Amino acid sequence: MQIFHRSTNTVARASIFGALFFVGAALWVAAMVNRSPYVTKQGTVEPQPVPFSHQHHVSGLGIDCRYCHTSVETSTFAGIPPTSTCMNCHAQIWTNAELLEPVRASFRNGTPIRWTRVHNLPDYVHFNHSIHISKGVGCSSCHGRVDKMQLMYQFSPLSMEWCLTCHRNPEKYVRPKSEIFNMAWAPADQATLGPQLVKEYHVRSVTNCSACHY
Amino acid sequence: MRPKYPTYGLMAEFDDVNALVGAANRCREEGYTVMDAFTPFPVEGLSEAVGFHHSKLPLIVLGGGIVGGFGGFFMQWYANVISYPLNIGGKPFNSWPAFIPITFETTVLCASFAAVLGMLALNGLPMPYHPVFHVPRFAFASRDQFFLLIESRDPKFDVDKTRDFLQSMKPIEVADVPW
Amino acid sequence: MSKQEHLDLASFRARLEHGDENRFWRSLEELSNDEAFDEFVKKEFPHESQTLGEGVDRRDFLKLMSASLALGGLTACTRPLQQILPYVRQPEDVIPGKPLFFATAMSLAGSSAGVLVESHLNRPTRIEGNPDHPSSMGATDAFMQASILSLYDPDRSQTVRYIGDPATYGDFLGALSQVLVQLRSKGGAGLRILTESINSPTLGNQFQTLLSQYPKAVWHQYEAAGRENVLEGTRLAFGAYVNPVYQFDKADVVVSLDGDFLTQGSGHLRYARDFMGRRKVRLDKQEMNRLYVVESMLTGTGSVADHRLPMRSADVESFARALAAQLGVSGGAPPSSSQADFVAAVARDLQAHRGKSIVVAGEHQPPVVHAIAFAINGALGNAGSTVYYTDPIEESPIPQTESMRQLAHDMETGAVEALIIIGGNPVFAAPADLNFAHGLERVPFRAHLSHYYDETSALCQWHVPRTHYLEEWSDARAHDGTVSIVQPLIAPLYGGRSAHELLGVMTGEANEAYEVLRGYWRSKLQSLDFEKSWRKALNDGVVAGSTLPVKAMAAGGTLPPPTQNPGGLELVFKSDPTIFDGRFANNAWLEELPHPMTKLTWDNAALVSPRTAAKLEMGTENYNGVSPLAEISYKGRTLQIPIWVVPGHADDSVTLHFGRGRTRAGNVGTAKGFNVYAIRTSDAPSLGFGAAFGNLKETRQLACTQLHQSIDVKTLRGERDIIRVGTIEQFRRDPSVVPETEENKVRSKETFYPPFKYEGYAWGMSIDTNLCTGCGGCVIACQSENNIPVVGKDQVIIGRAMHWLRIDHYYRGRPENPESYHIPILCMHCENAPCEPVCPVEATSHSPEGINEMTYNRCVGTKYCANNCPYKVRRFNWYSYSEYDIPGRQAIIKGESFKAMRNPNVTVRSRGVMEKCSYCVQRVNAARQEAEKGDRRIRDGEVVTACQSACPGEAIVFGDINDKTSRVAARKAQPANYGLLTELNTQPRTTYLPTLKNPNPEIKAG
Amino acid sequence: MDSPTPHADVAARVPDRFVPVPTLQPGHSFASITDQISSIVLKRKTSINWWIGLSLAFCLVLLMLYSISALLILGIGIWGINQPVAWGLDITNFVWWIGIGHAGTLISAILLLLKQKWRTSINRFAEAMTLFAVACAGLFPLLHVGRPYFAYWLMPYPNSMLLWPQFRSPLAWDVFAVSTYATVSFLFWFVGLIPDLATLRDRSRSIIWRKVYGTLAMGWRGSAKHWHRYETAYLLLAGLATPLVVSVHTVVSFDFATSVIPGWHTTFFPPYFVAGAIFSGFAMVLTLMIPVRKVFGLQDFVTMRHLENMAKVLLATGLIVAYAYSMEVFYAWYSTNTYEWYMIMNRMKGPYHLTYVFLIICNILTPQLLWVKRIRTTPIFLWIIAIVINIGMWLERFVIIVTSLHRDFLPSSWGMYYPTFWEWSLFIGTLGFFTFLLLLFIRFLPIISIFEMRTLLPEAEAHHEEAR
Repeated sequence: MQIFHRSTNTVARASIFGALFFVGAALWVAAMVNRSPYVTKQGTVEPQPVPFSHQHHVSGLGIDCRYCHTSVETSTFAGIPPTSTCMNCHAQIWTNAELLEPVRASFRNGTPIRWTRVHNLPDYVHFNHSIHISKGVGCSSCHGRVDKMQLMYQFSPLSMEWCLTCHRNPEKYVRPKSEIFNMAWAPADQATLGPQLVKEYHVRSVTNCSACHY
Repeated sequence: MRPKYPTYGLMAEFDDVNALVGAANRCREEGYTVMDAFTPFPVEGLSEAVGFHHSKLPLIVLGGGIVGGFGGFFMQWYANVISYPLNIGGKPFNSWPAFIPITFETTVLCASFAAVLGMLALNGLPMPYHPVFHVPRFAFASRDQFFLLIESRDPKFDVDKTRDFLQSMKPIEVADVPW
Repeated sequence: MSKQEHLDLASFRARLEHGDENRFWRSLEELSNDEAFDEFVKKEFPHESQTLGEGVDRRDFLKLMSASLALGGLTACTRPLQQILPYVRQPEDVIPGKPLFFATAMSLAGSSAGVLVESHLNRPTRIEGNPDHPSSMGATDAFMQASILSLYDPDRSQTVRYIGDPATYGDFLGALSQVLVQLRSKGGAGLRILTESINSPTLGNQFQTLLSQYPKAVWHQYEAAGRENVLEGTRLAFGAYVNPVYQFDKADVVVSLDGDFLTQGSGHLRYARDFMGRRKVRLDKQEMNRLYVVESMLTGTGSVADHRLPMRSADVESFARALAAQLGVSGGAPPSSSQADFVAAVARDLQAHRGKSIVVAGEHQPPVVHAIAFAINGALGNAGSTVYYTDPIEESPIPQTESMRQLAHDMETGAVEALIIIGGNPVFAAPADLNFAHGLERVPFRAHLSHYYDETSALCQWHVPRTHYLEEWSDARAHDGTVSIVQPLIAPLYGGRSAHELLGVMTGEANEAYEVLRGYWRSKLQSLDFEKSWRKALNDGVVAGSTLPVKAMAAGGTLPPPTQNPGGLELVFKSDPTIFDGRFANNAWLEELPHPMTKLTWDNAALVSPRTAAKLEMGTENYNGVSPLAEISYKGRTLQIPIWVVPGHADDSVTLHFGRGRTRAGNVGTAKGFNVYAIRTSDAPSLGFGAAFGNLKETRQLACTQLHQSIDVKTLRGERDIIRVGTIEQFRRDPSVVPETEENKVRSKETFYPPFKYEGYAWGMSIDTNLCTGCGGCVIACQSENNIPVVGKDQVIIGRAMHWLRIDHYYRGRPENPESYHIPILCMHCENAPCEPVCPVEATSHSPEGINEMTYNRCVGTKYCANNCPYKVRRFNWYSYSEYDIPGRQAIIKGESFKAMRNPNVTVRSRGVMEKCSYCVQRVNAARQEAEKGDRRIRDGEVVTACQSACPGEAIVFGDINDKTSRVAARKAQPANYGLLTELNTQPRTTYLPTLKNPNPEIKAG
Repeated sequence: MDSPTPHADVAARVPDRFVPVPTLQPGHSFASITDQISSIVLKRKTSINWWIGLSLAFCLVLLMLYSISALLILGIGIWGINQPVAWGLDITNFVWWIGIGHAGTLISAILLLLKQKWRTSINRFAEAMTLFAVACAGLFPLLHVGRPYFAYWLMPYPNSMLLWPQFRSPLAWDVFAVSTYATVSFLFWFVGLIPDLATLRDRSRSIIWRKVYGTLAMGWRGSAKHWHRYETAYLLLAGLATPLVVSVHTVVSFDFATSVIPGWHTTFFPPYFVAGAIFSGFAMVLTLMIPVRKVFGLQDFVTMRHLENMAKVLLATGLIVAYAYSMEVFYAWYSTNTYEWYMIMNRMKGPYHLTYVFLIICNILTPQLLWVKRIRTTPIFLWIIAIVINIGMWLERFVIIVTSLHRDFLPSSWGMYYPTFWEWSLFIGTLGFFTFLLLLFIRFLPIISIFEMRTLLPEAEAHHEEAR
């Protein structure tokens, strides 16, 4: 005699394909989440003690990156300006702006301003700003149009995948050293310029592990 | 679908495998084409008797094997030569001898899946509901009884004639298989 | 990792920086009490509590499981919100991300060696040798390397104490001044000061001032492992204290009388450099010096000797006298028949090299032996050529044991009213028969200035934490008298005080060490521009022209009659090769550094020859490090200590290393090993007779990193070809010394695949085992450079030591007097690395420059690579050794402060990942980046590995083997160059040069 | 293939001992076979012994879970492995379990292709055993890694690191080999089950079980066409599984054979390991089958003929293994290689020499008893010998892994390895896990393939000419 109802035939087949679909979907979602800003912290604006606007200081006042990030050309680390740098100007202007009180306070009692890290690589990744600069990698290539950022946020995913896009094909991204700090720089013809610069600057495509992990 | 006949077919029950095979053959000689037999174990030549000859399963398995084999090797070759070539112990990127074991495994895996899924698909399984289950004694088809079914779809099918014909082969009983 | 670290430390630095110096110091006192400081560091270095895969250890497992499964491949999925703290005012010289190097000097037992300290944002992380310093020549020893660990040691005393309770420095000064006032009225009678040997001119000067203020005060000095014998020897020989300086680079023949001049004592780094300079045998330099060693316990020096004669330390005197007699030195005596031939041969050899030979005696040999050595050097005309004398480098040398005896006596009789102990740990280290502790407690006012709240501090009312040498201003004389200015790399982490400050207070002069120091040198440096020469001194690490002038010494006085030698079983007391006299007992690196010969860690033992062990019925083949416990009864005292058999040790002689068995060393060193001081007496500080051994029928599990030291594991197929040795004669005949077997030649070529091409750089290393004494400096250098954790005794016992670089020690031949060889083993960076193809996740791979790179963050920990490494150089993090804290066990090096010590350019490994020597890839990368910025190639010698920089013998050379002009390429071009296990076709990048001996043809081997 | 029942005249002519014992005792009908076998699952009240066994097994499962959580929380350091012995009991157990996992598919596939009808009454059980053994085996490679939570990196999948597994590594091969083997064995086992599930569906009294078995049977109704395809598929699967069985332990042996360590680096490991696997696999089948047969009164279906045949297989593979051992020694001697020879000497005289001695006793000497027919045909003897062989095969893996590692090239890095409580507890735990699964299987699924047993009956033969 019948144990199952007619419909079960359909159900059975449906459930098989359903299961297959579900597994596939799950994997796909995992992969997507993995690359999503939620995980990479891409584009998220962290709370800062002082709402410092790169837009204002860079495009507005035309201050060069290196005025604050002094060691970017010489060191692994671009450098976060000491309070004194801020005070160079703000001793004169906006001397009693409410927003700048933390800065003045820091200067007064010598306690550093506690900024929140925006670009944060894992401890096992060793990144050197200076070498990238000297090989013709522009600031905006990784940090985006900082000059258009009201508040600083992480422009790139900073995932290994992302690093490799450039490390595998530097010619697609290098720019003349003169344009490194030019936020607005856009290649006229990267296809011809790129390979040429790669040759000129002896840019190598470094993809072995110990290039970054050691 | 609601077919033109009230029943799904007629089913005759035998208690001996030879009776069944004989019956099946006679049906075929009689000109019935759409029929099936049910046995508690595979019976040699029965499928031919009910007019079923070759299965395309072997081809499916072959296909699965080929896909698995080439897929497996391609995956390894792509990963080591194209996607991320690394100097591993001074071995060339395309160390094909080292890729053989996995290639073999993927071949077998895909072929096996093809075999099983193909078999189920061709058999239209899973199919928990089927009209033949309406027949109360059909439960013995998985124990020790042998059944011969002539479906109403058969052009030669006619409830009464067919029943008489089946009866003529002295089955234990001939049952109506309702939808 | 690096940049974050700089940032966070920037703030630390910033805290120290702001305001004038007083505020600077005050703010430090705020930091310096322990919890506060730890808290501070925790706050300030948030990311530092983040090691690789740290999320794993932190969060509970299931959460992580699900997380890591969900976020496939996302290794950094648990990044906390981090803070970033810039300077308030950035000092000009500091570039965040770039280390600075400062020159200073480390003193030990009355001598010093110059160092360069690597500083990341004013946070010292590493010690390198100072190439401009005569005692260092750029080399460092284990003690110097490990001193960085002591700097950050949270067990160091962090507060002034009065009878154990925390007090303030102010309280102490108050109490002190009261005492001083009334002592002053008595001209200082009853005031005693006990220090270690002082080699700081400024401090000496301060003492003179003090003694002038308190004429009746007495300044005692005591070093448990000092140079007293040497100095007394000079007084015996010349009637005055002088400081012998040797020039081994000029010596063709060297005779060491139970001396270990290559690995310990004043100037040993320089001596090793000079001595080994004469043993670099190359095609274009086919001669080497010759070294004779007579000694009881096998030492680093003994292991490189061309002729080594094991004999009881007590017999060395008669040997020396015999030698003297042969060389016509008065006071000689005929040799014992057994040694006659040997002595004669040695004497002839010395005669043949008059003025080009050296006879040197061991620091623990009695003065008379030193005197004989001086006399012989005089007779051979070596004085002035290979040996010269200067005024002592110690400020005021005295017979220390005698002075100690007197102090102990006066304390008992109550003649001592106030005892100020500056440094040292007399309660632990003073001769047992003086009952120092008992006497001490009868002193009304007693204060102790020391790094740790140790055995002595506990018995003093007052304890003042002392500054580490990296925290203080001072100066120090080197083995040849050269002075270095000791400058602070960091403000006192735990609010210590320097000896200068204390004396400054007592003399009522300036109490800022800085002022005192500059004051002294302003008077000394008769240069027009003091500031200029001062800055130069700070920069160079040596004070120009401070080297002591050579004194012409005529060997005067006649030698005393031979000391009667009772014979029978002797006890030899020596400082511990890894923790010295006990002062480094709490230094985990040194505790775990294997003893150069026995490879014992964390423990000491009574070292005896196989025959003696049998005689004492304590035979053992050291199987698995389980050794029988003996009870030594000696002069009415007893010591329980395990017996360890050392092939090549003299019979009827027992070597005891003192310094272990501390009761108040700290979390690391307390109750580790056995306290030999307990039976060391003032009448026989280094040699003693009349000990009785009792077998307690117990065993002790010792932690030995190399249980199989015999190379003679012969099978019917012969011996293993893992260390190659030969003689200079062989070399001259065939420069390949040990020719490759045809089989190996073929096997090492066979390959299924076409070999990989290495254009550009090809990094490689060459190790000349002929220049290695096994001292272990490279091991600690590696540990310090690469953030290698310490695992602890229990882990060493089950074979989990983490050292990336180990020094294998092998014996060959008769156990009575075997040949002894050292061979440093690190990752060979095989071009056909067996470890790489077996890794299922590409965690270990090859760089285009031939470095076998280990990618920690990709490693899942199958350990297959370790299994398949024929050299067994891979190390696995069985636990999270750097920081773990799980039920039942804790990391040895624990505490937030250590995180500030770590090399920011090397990832801290977490649980479950493999690690190994990386050829200091962080240094290679840094150099390459600098070079590419300048658009040039890396120059030879620009990349120096940590081990290479430390090695005094220059045994290790690293560089680009594609550059045919590089030093490493030159070495690999030597026919004798060989690789380990090349028959496996591993194509190692690390290769070796054989150990060569230069035997005296007159002496038949054995 | 011999006829199941000897004709009387035959019996008259030849002495009894030459009369083959039938693979199915006479006097059975389709119905009796069906009912007796399915009754184990359907009718019989769950026996108290089963409950006791299950709860004992479950205790061990708990022990296993305890050991695993300790491992994950405290770290792999709680094991005794070290440098140089970085693999110890973990991989020993892995190889042992995998080896055991070979009997099932071998019996089902190869004996099927060889048309050995006697396989029918034991294949189902052996296959189930295989599955459970592989399940246990799979645990060890997963847990022995330092960071198990990243073990999925061994799987190829597109990730944000753009990295792949390192396919040259025998461990990567293992992942594929073992997972493939597990999958195919499961498919094989399940396909074999389908008709019997249908039987259970039709026999079962309770509606729930009907639905359960019904679902699993997927509506199987024994249609002639289905049978046709079914047999094709089953045969093809057998064809695929046969090389697979051989490949799995070959790949496992590559873990060692492709390395450079003396005692591992040996070209003849693959056949040696496969033989060893079959050896241990059959031993385990006997170890389990003999009691089960007794408890459930299956002597009619699992006859002495089965036991004896398996005993013969044991004897044969045992001899192959013995040959392998001797070759190991011969190679070492003939190679004139210092390290190889020392490795052998160390096995025989070194600190672990006892394991080697017992290995020889268990795997070479003991099986020789099987030359004696009386022993071959006495279940209790057979059972004991089988157990001894199981122990022996475990020792073999221990000897290969540990004694090779603990003293290889450089004497400086020689060491010892002593397993800790945690390693033992994990091993014992998996034994419990295995038993646990097996008991569930015995209770809820037919341990003998019913439909294949039916085909053993003479009346299962269709005689077409009569029908005509």
